[in-house]
Amino acid sequence: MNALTMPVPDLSAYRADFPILSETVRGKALVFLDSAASAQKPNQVIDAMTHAMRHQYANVHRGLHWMSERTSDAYEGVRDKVAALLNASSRDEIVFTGSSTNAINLVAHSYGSLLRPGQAVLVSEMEHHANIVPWQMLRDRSGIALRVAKVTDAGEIDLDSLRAELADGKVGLVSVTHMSNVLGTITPAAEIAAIAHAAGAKVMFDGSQAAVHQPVDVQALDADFYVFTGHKLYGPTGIGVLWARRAILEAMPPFLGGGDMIGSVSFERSLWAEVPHKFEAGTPAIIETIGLGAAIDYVSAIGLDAIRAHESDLTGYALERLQAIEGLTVMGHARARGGVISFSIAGAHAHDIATLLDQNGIAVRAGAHCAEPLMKRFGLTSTARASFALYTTRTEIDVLAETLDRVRSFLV
Amino acid sequence: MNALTMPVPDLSAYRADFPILSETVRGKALVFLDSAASAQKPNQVIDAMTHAMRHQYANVHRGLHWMSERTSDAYEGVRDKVAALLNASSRDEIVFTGSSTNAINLVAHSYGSLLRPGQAVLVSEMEHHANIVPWQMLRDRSGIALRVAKVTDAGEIDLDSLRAELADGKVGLVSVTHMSNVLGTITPAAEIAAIAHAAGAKVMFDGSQAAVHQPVDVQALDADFYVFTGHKLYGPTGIGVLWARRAILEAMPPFLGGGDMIGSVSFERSLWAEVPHKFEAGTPAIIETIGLGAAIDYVSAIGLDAIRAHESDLTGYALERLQAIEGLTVMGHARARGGVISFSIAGAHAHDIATLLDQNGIAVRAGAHCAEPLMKRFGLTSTARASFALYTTRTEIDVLAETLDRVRSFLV
Amino acid sequence: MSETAENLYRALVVERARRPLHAGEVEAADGAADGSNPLCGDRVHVTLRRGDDSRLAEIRHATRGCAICIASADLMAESATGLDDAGLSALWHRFEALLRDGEAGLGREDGAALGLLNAFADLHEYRSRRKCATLPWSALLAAAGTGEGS
Amino acid sequence: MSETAENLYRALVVERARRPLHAGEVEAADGAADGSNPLCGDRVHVTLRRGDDSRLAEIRHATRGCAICIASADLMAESATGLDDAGLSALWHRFEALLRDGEAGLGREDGAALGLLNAFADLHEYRSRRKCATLPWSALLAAAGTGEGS
Ligand SMILES: Cc1ncc(COP(=O)(O)O)c(C=O)c1O
Ligand SMILES: Cc1ncc(COP(=O)(O)O)c(C=O)c1O
Repeated sequence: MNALTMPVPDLSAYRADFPILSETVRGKALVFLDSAASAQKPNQVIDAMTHAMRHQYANVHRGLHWMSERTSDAYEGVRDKVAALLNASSRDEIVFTGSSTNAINLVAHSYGSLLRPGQAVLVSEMEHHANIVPWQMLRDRSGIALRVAKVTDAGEIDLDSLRAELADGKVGLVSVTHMSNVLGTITPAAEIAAIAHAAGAKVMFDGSQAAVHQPVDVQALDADFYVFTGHKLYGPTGIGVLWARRAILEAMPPFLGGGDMIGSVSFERSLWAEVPHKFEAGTPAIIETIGLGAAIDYVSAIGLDAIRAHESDLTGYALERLQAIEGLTVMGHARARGGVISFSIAGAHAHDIATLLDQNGIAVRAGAHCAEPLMKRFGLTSTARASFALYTTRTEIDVLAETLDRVRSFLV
Repeated sequence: MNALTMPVPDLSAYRADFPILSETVRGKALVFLDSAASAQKPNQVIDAMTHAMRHQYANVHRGLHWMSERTSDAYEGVRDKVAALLNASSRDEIVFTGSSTNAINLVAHSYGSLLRPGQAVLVSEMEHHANIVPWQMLRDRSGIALRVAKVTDAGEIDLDSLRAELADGKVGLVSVTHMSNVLGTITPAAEIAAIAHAAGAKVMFDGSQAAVHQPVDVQALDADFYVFTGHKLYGPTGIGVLWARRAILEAMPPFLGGGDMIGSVSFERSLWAEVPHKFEAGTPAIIETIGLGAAIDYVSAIGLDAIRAHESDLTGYALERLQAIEGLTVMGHARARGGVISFSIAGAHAHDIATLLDQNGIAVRAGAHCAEPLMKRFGLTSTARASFALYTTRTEIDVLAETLDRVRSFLV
Repeated sequence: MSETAENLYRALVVERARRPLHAGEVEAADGAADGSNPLCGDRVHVTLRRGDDSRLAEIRHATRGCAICIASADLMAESATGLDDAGLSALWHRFEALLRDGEAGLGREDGAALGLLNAFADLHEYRSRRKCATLPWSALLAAAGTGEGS
Repeated sequence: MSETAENLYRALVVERARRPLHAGEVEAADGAADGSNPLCGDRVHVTLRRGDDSRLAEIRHATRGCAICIASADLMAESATGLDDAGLSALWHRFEALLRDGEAGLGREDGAALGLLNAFADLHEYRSRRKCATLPWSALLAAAGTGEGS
């Protein structure tokens, strides 16, 4: 655990904002430890979406009428909120997409089309499939190479391996996670950016997990691209974000074609709109963007520093409790880590663990976590994964540990 | 107007389901005549989304736990609803996308990659930019040709022109709208499909407008692809649908890469999931898909036949009332038309008309309606457009006509 | 329309839209430029002549557009005539502020300086129409070569 | 675990998962096939020998998987031994129905025919785990060459 200067804040009062947390599952109180897959939504987000649909809704941008103007204001206002969240230097650097996956695919298609055969994209062994498959598809389409930086036994990106892959200067883009969805590892993004830039490469961070658990400052990281996804940040599904430096966005060709992304259209030729609109084709996810804005307001009011301190405390406690269970092994032991813990129990299959926990109302994930290459790296086919959010409590971790202990003696 | 065998149904009771319709704008009761841009949402849709977020939510497909299984059931259940709505022969032919625009881009990238230089895609002059720009981008990327079927003065697709463009057998895909968002024209889709197939081309219909206003049966039309967008069908933003024949989907390569669309991943090679999942990368728009399901239930309960009869009656009445206004010209006079009317008033600019209507609480659209080539075909730069929905009333059309009359004498 | 239209479409605006006083083209112009809005197809062609003191001696506009656009072009031509480049720039900034914030955002001095242009005081409530009023200005600023305008 | 685990992980399932009775490989097999689930990495290898009457005389499985998967493979091997192809097919359809609808969906005759396989009666409530139980069956049906299975 990082030494944190902040005292551990008490976030328990915020639990009441999440109606789903009062549900029971199979007759037991829900203990939701699958927030890394998707977080639950506070009333503030639900209400913002509902308010839009009940009181102030129309399609955006092209309408001259009151409802359309007001909805456009609400929609565009979220661009400012996202810019502030990431400390982007301009709101025009924020592109709304459907998800992290869509954002990474946008970059792979658009920025990827600017890379030349002979150049390479470098990822790490700990990437989510969303940050692997788009690059494989680019490789197969356009003849660039896909390189992979190794992960150490501790579950950290091996920076020597990263440097070695960059040494010949052929890597055009380094695309790595800012926090592993399997190991919880928080990667040294600023250091990676410096290494990439020194080798002439641009750098993209997959912040799908990181942006949820800690403050992110794209300028301090000296990143070139940063993506995250709304539904993990307590927002709705169907909305994600790509941030990139303005000059890069301006140099990139558009990805999808349609309404809103054009200046003018004739059959011979169309002119593109300015960034960021050039990348937002068709009717955007208006209601979901408004929901994301409410989610950003919500976490900002609590403070991402406080959320990090809370989750860091929980993670330390959970590691302690889980590692006391006989036969239980935690996957990875990175120095910097967030609230995600993958584990195995000798003699028990992850699926059986998950189902038996579920029978006790405890939701964890089991499987390869959309990160097969990482699992293979650690010689595993599946693990169980518990992940924490701002609403997770020590009591829930106690319930997890006690139940796991019973599960173990039942199965093994 | 088509002679309709159905008596005009009274849908006025359904207005109460749409809370936004009780809003006032600039001190006047809202008269919302911009539903072709995006429809308002009934309580049933709002409640379905809210219910999911409050009571039953987790990420789908990969979770073994109760919340995830139940959410997957709800999500996948909507695939059945969409299949029934379109009379698809299998639920596996339904692909969820972010919007019509995303669906058309998916086809342009994926099916487009199967077309060979020398082949062509044929659209019509009355397409929305969403059904033009993706094909231009494909043309510029891959060397296929883009051809355009003419539109008659009445505002119908010129079938002789369509046949002529198909004559050399080089057209691989005909992609045309099933209902114009500017003229209201309903195109003879079954006839167009027969013509396209006779020339060896596949056929795609942009049902963004049509699916909202009438029953659609993709098998009866003998279509190969059909797309629509949730937010125009009284559903949320951020969700659209691509239907295509299973054999075609199976032959198509995936478009976006990431989680959920793969069978297995290694750095060397990934295996794709079965259709339709092959085309659904990343966390889908879960909450929005559930909302779309509620919207489909809603319109199905009213009946799309009844909605068509209601809107047909309204459109006839509106044409009568508007054409009685001095100097007013309606754009196009197709025999088969739905509830969309574009018009100009001699001596008054469409933007001034829209703003003056807005001052009276009436929302209409003004501009080129994302269909610049069509506007150019008719020698116009912009029109005002009033569009109707199941909740539109004759009284609202009276208010429109009376206010337009005053606007005209004020401006001209 | 009366009460409600009053605020945005003031009599002066409607009047100038119907019968602009400064339409046309300056012969042997010292500067000319076009402005166009591809979204609505509106176009403004501005020509100008400078006096011996290099002040704007005559400004004409040929405008195809909405009432706001034509009236803005016409009142712009009238208000900017006689100004030097610094004066033009100052007037533009005041006008921009008026469109952004309405009268509330301006000092008394600004209000006085805007003169006839105050006819657009309510446009700030109609954000999507602002461009209609600024289009002629971007053409004028280009024609005058000040390097400003949107 | 007691009460709550009872339903899904019955004693018989846990017992067989811990100590399968039909694990291993048939020597000089008449049929063999693999089943694998790439999502969780589970694998089953089934081998079988037929008697002179062509009935299934011996079935063995080598399974790497969860408790449900191992126990399903083991109870499958036990239940299918002695059946001809028609009997195997009938048993598979009954088992499939049990996993889909639970006991409520079955007639009394089906229940009797399923025998030990009734241990999986509660799996229908855990849709995402059904594949764990059917994986060995798809391997057996392939090994028997019936052209069925998922
Ligand atoms: C005919 C037509 N096609 C396509 C679209 C694009 O729909 P979306 O913006 O939801 O992608 C629209 C609506 O904007 C439309 O009217
Ligand atoms: C690290 C990481 N990257 C990318 C993703 C993909 O996010 P989404 O499914 O919202 O596109 C996820 C989550 O699934 C993730 O954890």
